[in-house]
Amino acid sequence: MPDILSPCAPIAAEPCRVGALSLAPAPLEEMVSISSFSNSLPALREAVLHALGASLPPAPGTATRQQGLSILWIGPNQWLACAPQGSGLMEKLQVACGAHAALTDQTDGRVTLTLCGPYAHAIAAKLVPIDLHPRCFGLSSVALTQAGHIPVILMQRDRQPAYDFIVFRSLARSLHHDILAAMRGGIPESEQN
Amino acid sequence: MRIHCPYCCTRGVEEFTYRGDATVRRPDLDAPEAAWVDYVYLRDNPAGPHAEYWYHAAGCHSWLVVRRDTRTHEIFSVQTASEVSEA
Amino acid sequence: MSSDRYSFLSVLREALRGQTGWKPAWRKATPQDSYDVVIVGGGGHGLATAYYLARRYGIRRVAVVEKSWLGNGNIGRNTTIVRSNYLLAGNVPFYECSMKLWEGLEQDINYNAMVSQRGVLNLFHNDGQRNAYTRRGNAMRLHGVDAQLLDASAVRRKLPFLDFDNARFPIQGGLLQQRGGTVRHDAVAWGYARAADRLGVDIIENCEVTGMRITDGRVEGVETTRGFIGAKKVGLACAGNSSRVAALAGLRLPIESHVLQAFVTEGLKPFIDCVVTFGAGHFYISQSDKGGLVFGGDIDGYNSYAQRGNMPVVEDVCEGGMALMPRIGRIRLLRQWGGLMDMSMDGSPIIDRTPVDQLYLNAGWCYGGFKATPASGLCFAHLLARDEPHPVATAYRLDRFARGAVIDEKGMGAQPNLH
Amino acid sequence: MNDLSASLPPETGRRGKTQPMRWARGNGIRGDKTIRFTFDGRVLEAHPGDTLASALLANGVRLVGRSFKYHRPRGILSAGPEEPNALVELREGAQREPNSRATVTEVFDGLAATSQNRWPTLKHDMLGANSLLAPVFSAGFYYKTFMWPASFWEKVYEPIIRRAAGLGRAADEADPDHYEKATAFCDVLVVGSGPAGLAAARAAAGAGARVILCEQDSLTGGRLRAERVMLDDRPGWAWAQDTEKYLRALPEVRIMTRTCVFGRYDGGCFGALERVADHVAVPQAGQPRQRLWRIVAGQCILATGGIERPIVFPDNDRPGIMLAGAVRSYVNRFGVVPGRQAVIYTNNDDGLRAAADLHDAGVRVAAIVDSRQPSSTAAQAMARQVGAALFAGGAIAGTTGHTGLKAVQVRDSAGKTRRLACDLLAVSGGWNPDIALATHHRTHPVYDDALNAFVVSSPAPGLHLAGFAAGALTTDAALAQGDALGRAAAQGAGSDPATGCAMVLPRAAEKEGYAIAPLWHALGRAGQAGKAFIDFQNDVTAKDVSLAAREGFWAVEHLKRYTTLGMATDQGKTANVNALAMMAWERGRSIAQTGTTIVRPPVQPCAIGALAGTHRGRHFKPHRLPPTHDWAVEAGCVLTSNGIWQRAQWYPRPDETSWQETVNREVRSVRSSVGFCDVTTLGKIDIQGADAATLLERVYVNAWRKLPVGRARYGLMLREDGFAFDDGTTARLAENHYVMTTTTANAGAVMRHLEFCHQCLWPGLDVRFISVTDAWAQIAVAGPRSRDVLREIIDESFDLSNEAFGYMGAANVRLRDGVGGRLFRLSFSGELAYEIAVPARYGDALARLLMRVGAPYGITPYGTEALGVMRIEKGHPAGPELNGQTTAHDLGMGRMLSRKKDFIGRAMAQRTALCDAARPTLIGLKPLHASDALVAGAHLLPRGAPADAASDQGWISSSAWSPTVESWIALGFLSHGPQRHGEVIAVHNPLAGTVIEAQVVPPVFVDPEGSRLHA
Repeated sequence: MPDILSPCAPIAAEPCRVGALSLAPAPLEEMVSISSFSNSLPALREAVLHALGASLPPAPGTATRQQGLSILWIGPNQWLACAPQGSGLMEKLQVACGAHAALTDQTDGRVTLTLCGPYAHAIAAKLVPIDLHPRCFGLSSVALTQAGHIPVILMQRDRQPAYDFIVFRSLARSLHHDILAAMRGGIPESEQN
Repeated sequence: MRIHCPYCCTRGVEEFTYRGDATVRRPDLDAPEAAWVDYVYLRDNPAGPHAEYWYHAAGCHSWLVVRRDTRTHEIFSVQTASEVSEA
Repeated sequence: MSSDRYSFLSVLREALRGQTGWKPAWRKATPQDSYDVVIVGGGGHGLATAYYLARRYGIRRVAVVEKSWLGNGNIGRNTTIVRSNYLLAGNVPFYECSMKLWEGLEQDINYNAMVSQRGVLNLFHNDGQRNAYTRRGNAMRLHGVDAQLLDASAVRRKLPFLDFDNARFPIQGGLLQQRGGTVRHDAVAWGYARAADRLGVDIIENCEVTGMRITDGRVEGVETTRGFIGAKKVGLACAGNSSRVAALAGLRLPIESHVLQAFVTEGLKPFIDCVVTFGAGHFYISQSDKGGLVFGGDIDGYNSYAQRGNMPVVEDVCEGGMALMPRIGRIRLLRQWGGLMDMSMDGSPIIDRTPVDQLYLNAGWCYGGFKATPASGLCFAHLLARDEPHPVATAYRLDRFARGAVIDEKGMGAQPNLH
Repeated sequence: MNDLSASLPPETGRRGKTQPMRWARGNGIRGDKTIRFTFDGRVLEAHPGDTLASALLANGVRLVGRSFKYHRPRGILSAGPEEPNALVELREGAQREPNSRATVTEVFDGLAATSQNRWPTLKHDMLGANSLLAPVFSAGFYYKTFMWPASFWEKVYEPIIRRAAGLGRAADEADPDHYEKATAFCDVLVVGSGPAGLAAARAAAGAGARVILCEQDSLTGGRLRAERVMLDDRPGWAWAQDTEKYLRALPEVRIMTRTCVFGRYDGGCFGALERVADHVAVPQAGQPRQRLWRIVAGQCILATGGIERPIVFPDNDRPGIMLAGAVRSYVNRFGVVPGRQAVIYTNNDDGLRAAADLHDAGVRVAAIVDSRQPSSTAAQAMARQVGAALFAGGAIAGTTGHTGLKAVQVRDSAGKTRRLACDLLAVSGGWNPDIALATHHRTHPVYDDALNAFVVSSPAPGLHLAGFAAGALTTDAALAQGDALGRAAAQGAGSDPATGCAMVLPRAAEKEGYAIAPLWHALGRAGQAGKAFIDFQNDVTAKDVSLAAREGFWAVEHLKRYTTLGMATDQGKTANVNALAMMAWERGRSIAQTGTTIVRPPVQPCAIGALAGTHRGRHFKPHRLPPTHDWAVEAGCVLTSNGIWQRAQWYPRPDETSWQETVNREVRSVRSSVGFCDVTTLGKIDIQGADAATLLERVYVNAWRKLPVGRARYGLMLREDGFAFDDGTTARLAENHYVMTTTTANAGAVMRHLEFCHQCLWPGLDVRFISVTDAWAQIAVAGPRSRDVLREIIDESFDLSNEAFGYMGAANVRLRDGVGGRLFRLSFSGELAYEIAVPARYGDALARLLMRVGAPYGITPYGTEALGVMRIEKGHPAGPELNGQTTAHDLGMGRMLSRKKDFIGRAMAQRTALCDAARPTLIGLKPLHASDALVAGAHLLPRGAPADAASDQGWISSSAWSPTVESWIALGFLSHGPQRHGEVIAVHNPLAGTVIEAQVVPPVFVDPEGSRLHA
């Protein structure tokens, strides 16, 4: 009987709450980075659409999201596809677009921490130095930036602002600490006019 | 200082890493040693407009060529480095 | 009778008559037609060069031309630290020469620049850093320079208020150079200016060099905003503006100009008695005789002639400060400023001839020019007078980059912003 | 919170015994509530809304501090952040806050304030005797003396000077409070909430802009609260309150009170400090004391108002001498009268208004000394209105009262002097626009002769000045200018000009005249008699400026540096213009010709803790945790930081008494059986693309094209200057797919380098990189039994035999339970060894599994220390050798440099000095006596050579006790090293005072033939 390796998450699954704000790791998703080879972009777009039924987001700083699948822009000609566990994301992509793009499994490389609750944007503004005003950063917007000292991919998950902080696995605990500290610091008075 | 990344929009300078003069061109292997010394060591270092490499380290990992006034820190233009080297 | 020699007695005498007998610290000279040597740059290095030319080499037909007010460059905007705790053989004798000149400076120039040898302590936080400091300390000792390696408990006895118990990167010890310390920076400029002036050197302020007159590859003088000034030899000591001035002679240098910020707090009753550098972040600090904490960190890291920096570095430096000494949290930063650093490609300076005959270069001091001021002046004067490098500055040649004989203390390579 | 007086009862405030100088309710005071605070231990009462200064004045306290040099008794000069005199220590213990300005400190119940820079008490300060030495203590006297004998400076003079240095005392303990940072964005930032600022914010918001309005004060309104301006028949402050309320209701307006915009940086960045909890006794749990804001603004309107100038005359520093505008602020906003009998000294009409305010507050105004000759009609009218004597063309020639003003000497226009008893002298030398933020980009201000002040004539793009900051002299003008600039700024930031709806501006009832006639040196030389202070805190007097002029310190920067003018905590806000006017007069030049210094950030002093923010103590830098972290901690490891990674350093057992014993055991276990170590921290970069091999060829010195799939190779990278940069192994997983490893320290730098090579040098190459460092838990399993252990883990279909999977093999594998992973046959220890990589989530379980299945073999987890010992034993260079100063030749890898291709660093590596055979080159060292410790950092000298630099031939880079060799061993660099194997040299460690002898050996101590590796 072989030994069974049981997976281990870097952050406990229970959400942390401060007032009405909550911070919790998102369930583990399959993640694959897709990086288009030279002159392969049109073919890649088509192949991804065909394989996943979703298109690569058309512009930088955005994500396509549908039915549990999301594809985030993470750099020029580079995307991060995320799907629930058991979707066979890598296999599907390999078959459809292995020739058009470098595909790299990032399932274990990244952890998603979700911050939600009233004034989540005011808490996020303590962490990331980007403009979160709906005019600049709305539903499914994506930004690669840094939360304090920690590089993150930030995505707005809900219209009532909720944010996914996608972080390198090894830094998840430090980021969790920092977000929690920001939550405990309270909502700035000037946000609550 | 804020730099307009062509992909990520305008971001604070703390997201970027600097690497000097972007007008220097890597010589061919058989170029005379003087050309290599020039490339690796000598700089115009102008007081005024300066084309320089910046890397969006905390963002999209693009190398950029930023034209900036070294006296005022005013930024005139930003292009991706690959765009510039391919031009 | 006027008081020209400074002494306790002259101060007392002047106190009795309302301080009315003092003469100007230096004459406001107007340019003559020509000089034996024209030094471009009225900062610490230029003024020291003029002083040693006159004093040690007997060359007194010397002018120092300064584009704005005397001491407006880095001599007037540094963090006042002096030390000779270098690693590499090309550097140690030079900086030790400088340290010895500091030790006798005040009697030499009759000006109290408040040379305070209160010690410079470089902290280390891991084995790798300890080993590197051991190597450096031993190099210093082999060169006859004082150095001590302190363990964590010795550091704690000396500076009990550092963060020893709650630190991200605990302090393991430090390399102490007790003879290092601080010097009142402006006084160095004024003292050298006054001493050089008394030896006949013309100090010409508000006189910007706008061109070089070069005939057949030989420099004949400088064009300035106050007219042409002829010179048998021209020496450039322009720090952050070196590339600009060298360009007037058609030269490109292995130098980038960068901004380095420095900071001072409100005055406090003294509690930091030495210079401390943090090994796990960008932060160093000392406390001035007025009580202000004087501190700094890394350069901003991009080419700049703006003499001012940006906020990320302020935050980074203060973060380092809090990590090292968390009791300074409620102490207030009073002023920040920026200087132009002539960052060379290997982090070490250049004192050498240039391809233009009779044109000499003193540049590439990075952020360490202040401590070098006396030796830089002496060695540059030696080079100008004798046309050969001073024995302690033989490594500072311009052709070392082509030869590969770089003097790279930090091992960062040809990336000035990383030195 | 911001509507304080609305809740006030209509009757005038109490005038009880405890606050004898409180005359009425002020527009910013909640008189219905009383709070208590202490000053130098004395319990006093105040009201919410008070500053410490107003509360002290309300209680009749005039003596508040001592000056820096002469320890002169000082009171309260101003009512704002420009205060030079009234500095105190706030709170106690770890929260002690020195040099705090009483004028901007909000009083809260329980506040403890203490005077500073005095001994033993504020009233009787021994160092007050310094005043007697003033003739000696002239500007810069210390440059001229204390030089003899040379050794006395540090030992005698400096300690004395340092004892007198500084003002307040820093806290003795770590700051216990929190700080945090946040970023905010807006189209238009308005700094200051006086009439101009409020009008600007309203107009900009009305035009559709996102607006941030910052006010350093706790209340909006600016001078509208200090003065009694009526706007459309209502008090100005009430209009401010209404406007604030209106603005707060707008969704795109953010109003930040208690927030000082302290600096303007490049690209529309501003630094602002919010005092979140300084006005309460204790912050709420988790709440920061202060919050640093980085504000990014498209446009900025500076409506920062002005700062009043004192007048320079003998003994102008006594407690009770105040700026006229400050007096008005105390009377109107705080309901406090700073004296019972006042004299006004002014050179302008604005200063006169203090007379009316005082008069209406019941203070007797004895005289108005108006330096103008003739005085204005306004002055005449005011004198009549308040019943004061008017001295047109008069001057104040001196004052009396040691710890508080008792009388002034008034000299009339005929030169006759008389004594006037008074306890309050309100002075106005005119106003300086507060343009500090406009000059942070080194914009030089210009002198405006009409205004008699420095202004900014051409502000930077996107920067506007409004109100008095721009020289607008009346409330109406300030409102109109703010309104117009608010709209203009909104448009400048991209708002549609059509959206701006016109708003009606209120009108001021009063015609506010200014009519200033400059007064810099009223008494000429006579005015310099005694001590006529210019910089109050640093005790710079008119005489000091004269001395600076005499000694040639004419340039304003020289003046400042020589006299210390403007270098105190107030940065000369009230002093600078008076000083350079004095210098101009001394030299017979105009103020414009004399010029001014530029102001540097911060506008107001900022706590270092706030600038540092949340990342403190153990959270100074993030912790990167490898996937086996929790297991390793559970296993009792000692952690160490490797950069920001936390790694297991060793795993002590209870019976072990020293770390050395532990490490020895770990090494022996690996060498004799098997051990494992988490090596996830090494950088791992996934490289794919048709040109992947080409790129590797160009970044590594050695050849890559022919590396077969399923194999790994060691590679060395140089920098372009020819020195070694990084090393590691790269494995070919498929035709166009590689995984590169880098050192832990350089992972980020290598990624940046690869991207540079690709994007800047060879953008045509079809290759893609992404970091997979975190995706894989990579564990080294090393030792002669490592294959046996892996056989228990790896699916049995995979052939682990040496023949099938030899040294430098690389393969995708499945573990027995189906988890997919990668297996590399790499060895850092020199033993038969593997690195097994599994998806990071299984790293923890893999460690536990290895412990279980390896138990029969005595498997031992080992940490970075044993790893280091074994790599030294095997002679692998690491960080201490790859220190950026060494070449491939130095590292003994010269032969790796390919001659068949271009690669980064090839050309420069051929320079003469880099090929010099005398360069120190990698060697091994063994002491003649095995127990003689070789210390990294020791230097290598020929045996018998003098211990000096001339004999120095190298150094030790890494050393360890080798339990395998049972001796100390070391790696080092030695001149002509490889030719000197066998030579005995002296290892000098002067820092420790030791010299030992060691033999130079090849840098491999264990298994030089590599038979274990290939087993």
